[in-house]
Amino acid sequence: MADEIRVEVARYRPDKDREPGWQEYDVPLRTDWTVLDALNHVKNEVDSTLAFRWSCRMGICGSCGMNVQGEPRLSCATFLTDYAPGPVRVEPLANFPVVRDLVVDIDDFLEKLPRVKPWIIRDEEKSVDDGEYLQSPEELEAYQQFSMCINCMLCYAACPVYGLDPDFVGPAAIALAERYDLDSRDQGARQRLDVLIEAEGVYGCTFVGECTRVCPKHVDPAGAIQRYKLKAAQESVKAFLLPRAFR
Amino acid sequence: MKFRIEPFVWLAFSGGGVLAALFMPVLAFLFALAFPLGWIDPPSHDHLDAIVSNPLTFLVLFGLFVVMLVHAAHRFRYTLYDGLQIKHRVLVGTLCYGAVLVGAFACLQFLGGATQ
Amino acid sequence: MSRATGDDLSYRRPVPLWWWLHKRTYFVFVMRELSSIFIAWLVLYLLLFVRAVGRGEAAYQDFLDDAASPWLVTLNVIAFAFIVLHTITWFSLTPQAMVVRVRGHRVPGIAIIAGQYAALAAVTAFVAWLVLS
Amino acid sequence: MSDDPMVATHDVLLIGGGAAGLRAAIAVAETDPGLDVAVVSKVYPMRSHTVSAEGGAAGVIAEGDTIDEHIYDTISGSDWLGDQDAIEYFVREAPRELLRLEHWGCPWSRQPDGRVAVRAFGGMKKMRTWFAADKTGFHMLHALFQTSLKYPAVARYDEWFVTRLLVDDGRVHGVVAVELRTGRVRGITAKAVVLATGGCGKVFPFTTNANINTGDGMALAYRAGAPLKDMEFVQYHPTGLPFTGILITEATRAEGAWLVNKDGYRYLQDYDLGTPTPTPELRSMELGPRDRLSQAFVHEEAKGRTLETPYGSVVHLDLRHLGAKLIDTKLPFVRELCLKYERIDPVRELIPVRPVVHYMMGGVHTDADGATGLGGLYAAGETACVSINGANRLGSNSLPECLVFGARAGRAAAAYAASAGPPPPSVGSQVTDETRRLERDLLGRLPRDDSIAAIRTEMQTTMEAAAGIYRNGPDMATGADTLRELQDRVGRVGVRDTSRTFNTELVAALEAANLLDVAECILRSGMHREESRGAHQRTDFPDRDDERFLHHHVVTRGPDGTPRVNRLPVTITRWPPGERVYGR
Repeated sequence: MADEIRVEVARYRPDKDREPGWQEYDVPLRTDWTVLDALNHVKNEVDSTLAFRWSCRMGICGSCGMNVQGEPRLSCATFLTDYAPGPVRVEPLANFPVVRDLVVDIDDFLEKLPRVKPWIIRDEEKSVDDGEYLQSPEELEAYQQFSMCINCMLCYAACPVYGLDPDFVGPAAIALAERYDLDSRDQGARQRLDVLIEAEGVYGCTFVGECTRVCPKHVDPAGAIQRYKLKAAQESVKAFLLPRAFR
Repeated sequence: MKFRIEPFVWLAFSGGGVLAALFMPVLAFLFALAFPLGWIDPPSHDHLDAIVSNPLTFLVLFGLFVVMLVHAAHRFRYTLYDGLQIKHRVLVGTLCYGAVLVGAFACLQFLGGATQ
Repeated sequence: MSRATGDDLSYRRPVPLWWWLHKRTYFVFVMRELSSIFIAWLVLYLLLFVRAVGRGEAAYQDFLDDAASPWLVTLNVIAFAFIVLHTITWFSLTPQAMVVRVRGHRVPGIAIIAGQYAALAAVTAFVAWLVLS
Repeated sequence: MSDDPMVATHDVLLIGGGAAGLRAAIAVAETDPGLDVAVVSKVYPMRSHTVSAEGGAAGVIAEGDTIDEHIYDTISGSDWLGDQDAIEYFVREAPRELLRLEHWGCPWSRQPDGRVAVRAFGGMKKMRTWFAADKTGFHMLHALFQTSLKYPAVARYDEWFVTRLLVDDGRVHGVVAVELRTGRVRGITAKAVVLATGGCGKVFPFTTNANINTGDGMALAYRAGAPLKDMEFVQYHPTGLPFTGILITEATRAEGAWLVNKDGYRYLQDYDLGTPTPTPELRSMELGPRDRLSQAFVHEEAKGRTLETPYGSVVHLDLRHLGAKLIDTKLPFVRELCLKYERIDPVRELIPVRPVVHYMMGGVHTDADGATGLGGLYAAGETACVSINGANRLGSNSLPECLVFGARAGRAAAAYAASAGPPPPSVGSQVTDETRRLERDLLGRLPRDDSIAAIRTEMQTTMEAAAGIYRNGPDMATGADTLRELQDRVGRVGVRDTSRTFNTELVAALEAANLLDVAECILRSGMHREESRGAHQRTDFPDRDDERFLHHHVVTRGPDGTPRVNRLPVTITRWPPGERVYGR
């Protein structure tokens, strides 16, 4: 194995560049090194001006999403050796505006997230003095998969619908809506449905399925969205087609 | 609950997708390939005529075809939006679903014509 | 949210027109979606077929002869390939869209897929019996 | 927000968006919905390091468990340096806080009957650790973050880096912060400020801590005149993956994993931690406290009974006898991490582990309401030192600490803000001064041969050599001298990146300065403690010395910028100092 690998990094410095360009760095190719380690090597030893986000380096904080060789990945969990002999192309996550170098603007997601009301909604709140809401392991399992989302935004970067129509609520936010809908403690499904039944809600999705394929936590947002479509359709049929007695 | 048309269209789209997946392979294989190419001897005219002139066949085929057309139109509409990035949403929608109406009328005509 | 705005220098990358040629999975997706054209075509073809049957023996024979012409056969071969793509992709995506529970336990995706192929076999057998018997 | 572009105004500011910060924000919003509260964080809240906590959160709920037992475990775990009144508040309020999080949607693992399940944990005599599989911190943080979204009163400044507290006449009136996206420096005034910026693991080279754990809140308080407390106590977690330092949770051992040396021998039995049993025994062997287990590793290494790897010596964590089913239901993240980062499957293979810097027992000195002594300044979570952790924190006490003291600090800050007046006009000039400092000193300075990365690396190796699991006076003194030189260098180093937009090198420079201040406090406090207690083990003073050192160290910044160490009594209520007994 060669002892170096070339990393091609997308650079964009808004005060200097009119559009993103490429910069190449040769970094040591070590079996333990991830793409993130390579970027940190560059930042610490070669070029301290390279900007990227990272924090936990254990695949749980969701900061370090990047497009590696065209594929949205957590750079802390993507090993250089998988791309040997190289070069490896590292770009900011697709579909988001680029703030600088590998840093993208995800405020759009943070603005959309509260719209789907991702919190427990109750008709009547139980007092903490009365203990926990009982929830069997089976009831927990019903929503567990959708509670694993780390908001890393890889699904948005993979979603062509979001790329073409930024109004689309998007995979992670809908998966989180589904997470609360399926939670036995929650009674807010109707409120969320009213948000997601809109054209830019679940029905904007064309089930490309890429969100699920790139999700590092196996959340299956595509599944969540299709189930939501079915749920919204069932509820609509009940509300507007069936005679009152059958609703 | 809010009324939106999307859930109903989607339901028809999905129904059409299921029916197309189940029925189209055999129908296409037999009528578009096997019979014209003589892989299988085509059934006699009398036999087919007996089938298509049955009112039940009319109902089944009419339902099947219209729902499949909705499926196709709905899907094609999004293919135009996303695949070709056509931004004229209203125009594209009108053309696609309008084509379904024309198709449904054709079904009525052609299928009805065969049912005597 | 108090994000300062006004001096936003963020770069918005345009989506290329042929974005779906850049990645295999995107290409397969667009092909899957294009199956819709061929479903519409086959509906039309079958309608014409039925009409020909309704117009009598001679019209039926003429239609079969026309359908054997090279360009129509080519078109129908392509259409059939897209139908197969539609059926395979539709079946394989169903478990994601539908959660089926039997006695409280979630039916595994593979069982749902197998069930659909069983239904396909039944429909195929019924249609073939009806037409060929 | 005021019309003045320089200054935004809120009633209460939370610095940091992890468990403590978000819990405090919600507490403020619930205490007084009329208050305007804002969370300022250098990362989006869901990136905060709470997200990495794995094993669980302790709270007395199980039948047969008692408040007193949790108190006693915590006190003996702290080697009697925890304040017993604070520990009592903590233990009494933890279950309610965990229940509240249950009501907010935290997916706690359950018993078959639907009640919350608890597991064993190191140093705990009863099963009392609530858990959400082995992603407890992740689930808590996201439940808190998502719940915080329903309070419109909670504003957020995401990716704003606080560089300074605005102080006037012994009272804090807000902060100065850099908006990373634009590079703009702004003053944000508030009647009360709660520091909740987490720990400072990045003082060391090998740590479970995230890149963001740079002791920012501690340094901010320290420079503003609020003392730091118990800074000599740095927790090594006994089981980190070599090279990455990724934590393998204590929950593995709670579920029955064994620590074995290169001969496959459960070596903890040689270090007064009990006798091996096939199933886990509470407060014994692998379920001993973290300080004792990490110390045992050093002895094992000295005896040549560890294995050599390119990234230092290791022992093995053996999960193989637990079986795939238990691992997949209760420890799925451990399996995922091992497969991804070590390319080994713990179902079939041994996990190489070594002690790794994990947690800072010390922090900003506060009372049980998070008050620091500076008017209007509060602190909670790992940034703070109440102290409930004393010389050694027990695993699964830190998450409930964030909740209990986050809520307490939030309520206290809300009460303070309701009565405090507007900020004095003098803070405006402080904002101007700080803007000038950042632009002239850091961005305007010519880069030299030196670099921030080089300074940071040297600090980390210095700290590892001087303040590791075992320490001694001369090494700490040498280390402290090196840190002085590094302080000098960091004061002169320039930033090569001159861009205003998302300047991560500028952030790194500010963080390096914070880390150095914290590092100096650690070493200075350690030099003064001439005994061995909990996580502070000195080869030159190997025994605990209650006569001379049953007290806290508080560090303040002297006029020359060097740390001054003073003493503060430990609060002892019902549990007089005794021997720490594990496994017998």
